[in-house]
Amino acid sequence: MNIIAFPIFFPFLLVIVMIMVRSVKLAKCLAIAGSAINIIGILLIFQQVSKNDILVLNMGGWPAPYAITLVADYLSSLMLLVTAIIVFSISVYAYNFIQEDDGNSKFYVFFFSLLMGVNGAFITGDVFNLYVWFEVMLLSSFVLITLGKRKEQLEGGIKYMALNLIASLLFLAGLGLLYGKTGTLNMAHLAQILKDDQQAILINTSAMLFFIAFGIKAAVFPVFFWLPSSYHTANITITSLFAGLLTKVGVYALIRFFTLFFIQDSDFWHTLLLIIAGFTMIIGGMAASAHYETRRILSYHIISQIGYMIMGLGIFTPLAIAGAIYFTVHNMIAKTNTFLIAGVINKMKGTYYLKNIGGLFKESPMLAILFIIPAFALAGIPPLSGFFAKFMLIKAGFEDEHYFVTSVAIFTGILTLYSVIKIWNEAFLKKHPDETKVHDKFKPGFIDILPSIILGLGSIGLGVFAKYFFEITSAAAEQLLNPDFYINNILNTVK
Amino acid sequence: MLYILLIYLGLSFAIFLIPEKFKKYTAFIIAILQLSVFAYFFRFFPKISNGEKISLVKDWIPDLNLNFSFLLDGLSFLFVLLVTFIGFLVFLYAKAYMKGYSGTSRFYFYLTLFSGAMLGLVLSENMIQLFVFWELTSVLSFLLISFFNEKIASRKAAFQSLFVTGFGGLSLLAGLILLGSITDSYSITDWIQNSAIIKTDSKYLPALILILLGVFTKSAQFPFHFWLPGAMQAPTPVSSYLHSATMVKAGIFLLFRLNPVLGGTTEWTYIIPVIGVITMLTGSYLSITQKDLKAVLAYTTISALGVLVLLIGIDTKISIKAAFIFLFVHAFYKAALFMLAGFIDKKTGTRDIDSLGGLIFVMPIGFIVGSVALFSMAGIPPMLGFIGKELIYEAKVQSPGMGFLVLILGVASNIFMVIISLVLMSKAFFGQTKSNIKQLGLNEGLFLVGPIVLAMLSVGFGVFPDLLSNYIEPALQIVTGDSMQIKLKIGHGFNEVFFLSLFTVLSGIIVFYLLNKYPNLLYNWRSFNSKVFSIDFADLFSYGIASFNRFSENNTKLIQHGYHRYYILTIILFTTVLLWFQVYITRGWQSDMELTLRPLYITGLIAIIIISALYCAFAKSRLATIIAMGVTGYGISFIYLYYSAVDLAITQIIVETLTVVLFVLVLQKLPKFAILSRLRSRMRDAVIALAFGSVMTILALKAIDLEFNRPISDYYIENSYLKAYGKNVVNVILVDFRALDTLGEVTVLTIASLGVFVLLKSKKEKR
Amino acid sequence: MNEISVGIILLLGALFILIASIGLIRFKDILSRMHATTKATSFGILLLLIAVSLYFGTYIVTLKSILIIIFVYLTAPLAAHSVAKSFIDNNNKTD
Amino acid sequence: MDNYFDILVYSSMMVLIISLILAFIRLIKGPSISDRVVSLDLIASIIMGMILVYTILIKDAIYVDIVIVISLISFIGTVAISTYLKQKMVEK
Amino acid sequence: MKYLKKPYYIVLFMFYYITKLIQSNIVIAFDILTPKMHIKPGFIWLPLETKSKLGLLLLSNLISMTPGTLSIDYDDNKNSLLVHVLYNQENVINDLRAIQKRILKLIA
Amino acid sequence: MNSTILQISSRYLNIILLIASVFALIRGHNQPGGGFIGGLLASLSVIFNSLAYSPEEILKKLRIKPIQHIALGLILVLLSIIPSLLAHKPVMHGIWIKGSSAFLQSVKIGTPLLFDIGVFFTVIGVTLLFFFSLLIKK
Amino acid sequence: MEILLAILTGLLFAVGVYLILRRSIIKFIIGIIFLSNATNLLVFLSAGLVSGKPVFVPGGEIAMQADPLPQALVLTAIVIGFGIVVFTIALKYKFFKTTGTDDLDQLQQTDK
Repeated sequence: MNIIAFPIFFPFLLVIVMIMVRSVKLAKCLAIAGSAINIIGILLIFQQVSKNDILVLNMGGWPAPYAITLVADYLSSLMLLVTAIIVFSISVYAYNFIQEDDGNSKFYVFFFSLLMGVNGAFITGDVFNLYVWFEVMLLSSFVLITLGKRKEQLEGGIKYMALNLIASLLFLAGLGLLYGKTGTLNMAHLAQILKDDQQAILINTSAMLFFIAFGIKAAVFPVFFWLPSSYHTANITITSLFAGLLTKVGVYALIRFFTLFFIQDSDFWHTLLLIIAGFTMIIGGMAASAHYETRRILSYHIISQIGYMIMGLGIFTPLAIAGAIYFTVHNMIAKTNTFLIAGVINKMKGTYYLKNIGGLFKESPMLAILFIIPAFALAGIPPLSGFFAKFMLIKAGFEDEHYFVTSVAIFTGILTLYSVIKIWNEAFLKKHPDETKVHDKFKPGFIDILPSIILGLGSIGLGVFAKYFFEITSAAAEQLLNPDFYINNILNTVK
Repeated sequence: MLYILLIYLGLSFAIFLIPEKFKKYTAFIIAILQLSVFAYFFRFFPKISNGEKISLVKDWIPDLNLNFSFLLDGLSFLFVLLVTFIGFLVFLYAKAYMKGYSGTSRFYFYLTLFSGAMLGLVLSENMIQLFVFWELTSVLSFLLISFFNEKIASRKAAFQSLFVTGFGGLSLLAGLILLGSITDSYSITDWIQNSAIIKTDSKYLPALILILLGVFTKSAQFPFHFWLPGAMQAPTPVSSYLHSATMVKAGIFLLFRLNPVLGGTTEWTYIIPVIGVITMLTGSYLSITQKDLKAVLAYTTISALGVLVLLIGIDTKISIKAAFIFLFVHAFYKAALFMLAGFIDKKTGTRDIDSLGGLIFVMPIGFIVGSVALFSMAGIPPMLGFIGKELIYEAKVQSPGMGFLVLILGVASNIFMVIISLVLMSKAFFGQTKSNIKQLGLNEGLFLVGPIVLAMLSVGFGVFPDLLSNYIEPALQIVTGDSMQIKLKIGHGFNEVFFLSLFTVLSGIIVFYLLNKYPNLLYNWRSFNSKVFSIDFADLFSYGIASFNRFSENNTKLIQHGYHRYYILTIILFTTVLLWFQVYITRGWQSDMELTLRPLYITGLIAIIIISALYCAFAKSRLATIIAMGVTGYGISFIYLYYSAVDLAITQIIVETLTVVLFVLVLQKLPKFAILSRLRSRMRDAVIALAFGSVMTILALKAIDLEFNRPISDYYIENSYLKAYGKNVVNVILVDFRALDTLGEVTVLTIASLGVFVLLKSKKEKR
Repeated sequence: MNEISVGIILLLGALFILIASIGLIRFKDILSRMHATTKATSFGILLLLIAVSLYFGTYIVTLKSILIIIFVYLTAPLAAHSVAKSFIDNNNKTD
Repeated sequence: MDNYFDILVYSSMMVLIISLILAFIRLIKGPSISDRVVSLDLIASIIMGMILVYTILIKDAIYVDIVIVISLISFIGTVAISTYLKQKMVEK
Repeated sequence: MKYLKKPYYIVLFMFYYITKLIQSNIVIAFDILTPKMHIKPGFIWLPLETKSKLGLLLLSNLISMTPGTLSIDYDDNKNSLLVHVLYNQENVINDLRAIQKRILKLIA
Repeated sequence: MNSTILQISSRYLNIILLIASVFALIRGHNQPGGGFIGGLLASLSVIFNSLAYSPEEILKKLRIKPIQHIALGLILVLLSIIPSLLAHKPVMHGIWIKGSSAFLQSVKIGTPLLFDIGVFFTVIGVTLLFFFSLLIKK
Repeated sequence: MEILLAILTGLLFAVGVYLILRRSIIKFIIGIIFLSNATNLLVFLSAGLVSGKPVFVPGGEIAMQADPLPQALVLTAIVIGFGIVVFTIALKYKFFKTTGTDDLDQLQQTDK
């Protein structure tokens, strides 16, 4: 059972090691090895979960609602696995892309503490513990975003920090209010208490605080500002790490909370979620089509795609939840990949501005193929992963008769396609606008595109083996929509 | 069938593996594959003509009703033959055409994959699977159009086509899912069985419109037709394969497929023919004034597609029959013409019809083939086109409802067709040679293989139409639902249809004669057209995209304006509004707490904290602000202390002191406060702050008041000493009961400190 | 009776602190104010501590009280010194 | 008897509160930074006093520990601010 | 004898210190509470006779705690202590000298 | 600050603060205190020292550098979970040394204490790193 | 007393919000400190208040004692908040050193 603690303690060990390692080269190698081991460990967890459906560990051996409980159900372990894969790819990518002024070996301290925070957030079954992991994640990301110390990084860092700090404080406030009302912090226990209570509408205020806090983290519509103004400032390795992981943790928390215990006033919540999802999708999509800088386009994409996940949660049928999870997984992989490729492009051309780059198709057809896989996956072109996710969501939307928001989702699909094709057209197909200016030619080596290959295969695999992933996600959705299973397994009280 | 598709997939990737030596045989290999697939399917003909259906189902995601489900019936059989046979010819042609371009492997890769996708599309029984192939063809079409990627026009055209078809694809998906949600299945067989239910369902109309959007975009119907002329930027094999014979017919195929499910309703018979007619007329009318050879062909293709849509929309047996015939007619002559056009392009180096001429001497075989195809297009006997046209007229004459108007417009459109055929023929083949003729080497024969075969087919089926009718019958049965004998012959006797045909040809010739006699007429016509139809749809599209871009740019600037304070303001306002809303909802709640001021010293302390906090907010001196902040912190720590939290109070005091110390020490390096905002904005902020603060007060009161459950901390108090051997319960919670929190906290601190260290470390110095 | 005396000492201590704060208000310049705060406050704390240790009467509390007294008498002059020094250095009022 | 004692304790608490308010007034008024620093120092001492009185009020000696901590650290803040003032001058 | 002397001095010193303390507090209380201010602030340089660090510390502490004086600065070159006095009179400096003597005796 | 008086006093205050911090750490399980408070107190002693002298000097004098403190602390924290793993108990289960002698009965030693010590060192390192990073000029 | 404390909490929130809406970054940081204090107080407050009964075993009746859990939570939150605030200060310091401005409104580079 102790294996569940692995995703927390192993990165912790790596953090310590990285603090002490001075040689940059050694740190890089250790990081790759470490993240590979991380994948193995998490695969073990995943295997155990698929055998037992759910794994529970009470830290310190204290009984359930009193100890901090670590829970790995399908959703958690799936997220863990995807995270591990992404982290591995990025640690490979970082080998060449983390430069002298980006903190060198110290980079890995924050890298792995971020991993620790993300893993912890996915695996914990305790509200306050979740807060702690959020903070770990948050602070790591603060540091990572400012690592190069360039002016715009500091500026983006301040914005990022300010808005996220507010989120954390709101989270803490909501948590305090929740504890004041229910007297417990264990998620399963909370669910049990709130399930029977008639006055449960009174917890709506704390639910609201949680909602806004997670909403800020997940970058939903009226509160997403931090994302576009900061993501594009950091080193591309870091940006792609963030793109893959950070907002998704917010989405994960929303899914967890609003399926497990904030299920009382569902009419209100689901309407709110759907409204917000609609706006998030459309605004993100529109903003993405307005920009001409790769990273910004991709950043706005993140927002627009968060909308889909929220929409899945708002529709709240098993299929919709499964779709949301599917979408999250797909998005994590594809999004990271596009950012990684944007980084390679930047290294080849020295800029992210689409107007100043071109001719990449000729220069590196391999890169073109690698780009078009995640790009089309994002646009939802079959048979890549995005199609199935969108398909599930749209199907669920129509079946549950949410025509409006579903139409918005479809329309956003076109916007996504538009902006993706824009990048493709401008960066790959177009001739280089300024042929005379000879940039010191950087040819992406194998190690630079290896991560993209891994993730691209992931995107394809999610599409080709959609059956298995669908089974996993629908099992996860099943578990989420039957909180009793979760509650009983943790509290060991079978009523 | 699945294996065949896999073969396509495998082969397309294998193209990259073919060694350099054998690269030049790539096209042959694929052509042979196409031919053998054609032969493979052809074997099924006896079964198909018996009305049998061959199907194959492989599980994919059964829970989502998604399966790999293939169906070979009359309809798909027909299309399979078309796809593979023309594919065969096109690859042969491409072998000749693509010589000398770089990236041929890529080209063949796309094209092979496309054939596979197209086959998959027509063989699909599951509609979502069909959609998958549908999107694949769109994507491949995009890639093929943008094959000459360094030309801006081809990039633009590719983008246009992908955007339009992508848009259509998504709405198609939506429509299919809507339909699927009625029957809870995506199998066309199930749909046909439940068609009565579907037609009466309230989701029928939206689903129909969405699906038609998909069909119309794919098949280049008005007003989405503009992408097709643009797509002529693709290499010519692509034009002749995708954009005349197969891909654009995917929409037609889908209409055939769905006819039994959705057809026959008023909506169906009104929407589709109207669009079809408009498209037909627009296409043929605009084709006359084009200069580019391929553009002319593209517009006639649009017109032909319009005809097909119109015929399916009329939805009578005869019209469906006509549609099938015309499908073949068009495929044969148009593919041939495109190939020829490519050949001419290669030969002369231009596609401008005004600068062509006298090609009859250069390529006599080409002339023969070309005139056969053009006659077929014009509907002159004994070509297959004639039979097609006859049938179309017949269908139109018999069409219910608005038959008369349709007929007139149809005739007009056909007159244009005749004219354009004659124009093309005269301009290209007769007159004087105006351009340099290039010698293309030994492969010239290869260019003509395809056109020759197709032209022969046009003639052959024209003379012996019964050969064709055998193949059409099963398909017709699938679409219309009952079997019927098709009798095709050249002459129908002297009925109204014949006179119509005669009239069409004659008036076409007359107009052509006039045009020839007064060359100015054509130019005037052109300028007239360019004035009247100055709104080019492609430009309109670009304009639309641009203005949308501008709109979203402005919008983005409005939202992501860069004023950090307003971001925070938005968040706070959002939070406040939602929280007040919740408070309003639960306004029935009442507190039984009383306002007491006892003990007085705490009240006094609170007063001081409040004053110092307020002072902090408005003070002008930085240090004073920080000192006041320290006072607030000390005050709060006393409150903690008063309410029994000893460790907490100590920590608060130390942390407060440390914060003050660090703050003050850094302060010397920071600037002075400046009052930067105006009074009004400060007032606004104060109001917002108060709104937020007050709602938090209410929440706090509510939280104190409500208690659903006895806190879990009793357990901690009970067991702290017994099991964890510590008397200080808070500390025991920190290091034992909830040690993981502390672990996280320590990590946070570590990161923060290392972060500060990395942030402030100067670059050279290394510690 | 013992309790009453404890109370009186307590009050006395509090009063000394009050005196210090009155002095803080009344004196005209910073250095004079500092005279008031360092001496009277420390003395007030001293009295309060005596009261506390008398009240509880256990060794531990008495020991702690003595410790605090030493701390206060060690640190209060230091604090005053540093403030005064910075003030003097800032304003060059030495002569 | 007990009553008198309580009155004494409460009144000393009130006296402390009053002095807290007075010190606070100086903190807000304080023309120079040094005044504020001095008053912060005083406030820390007053808080110490309040804790001591409170210890007697609830008859629990555990709070004496906090007084130790405050006595140890409060002056560090004062010293730090003085250092700041000094350095500011040096930079000028 | 020497070892006995020291505790004796310490005790003596303590007493002295405490008396000074009480005295100073009463003085300052009186001064604060009476409406009229008697103060006449000023500065004095007190030359030191020892270089012992402990001695310096004790001295400055004590000066701060005795009535009307507050040690401000120590000058290394002059080896003297800057003292702020509330009542600028002649005998102040003599008082301070006396205190210094006692401390010297203590740490010697 | 560069004041002789402060410098002299810092020597004595240092010792007092350090002793207090160790006390706070050890008693933490039973009385107010613990790793955090102890660590903060200990680091305050160094901070006071560097206010009296100068941060650069003190950093040079420190035998264990702040980052090493952090590493040490974190390693101790990590070590504290190993006994529970060896004993096949859930992670972070407190393992106590149970002795029969009166001393061991009164002073309980176990992994939570080790954990607390780890926290103590980490907090020292963290606070000092904050302080020195912010104050030391190039 | 709870009502007063709730008002105090609300007021601290208000002050914090007001301060983070200022243009000066220093004020912003102070605002964050206030908000974090307010939040801590809120957590502490909403768990219920028991005066003068610190939780040390052996204590009196459990029902009479203060709730130790929120104390532990707030303690954790305080320390985390401390770390964050110091990092913010450092960030601000570095930002000022690089750009020489304290005005939040001049932070528009990254949104263009």
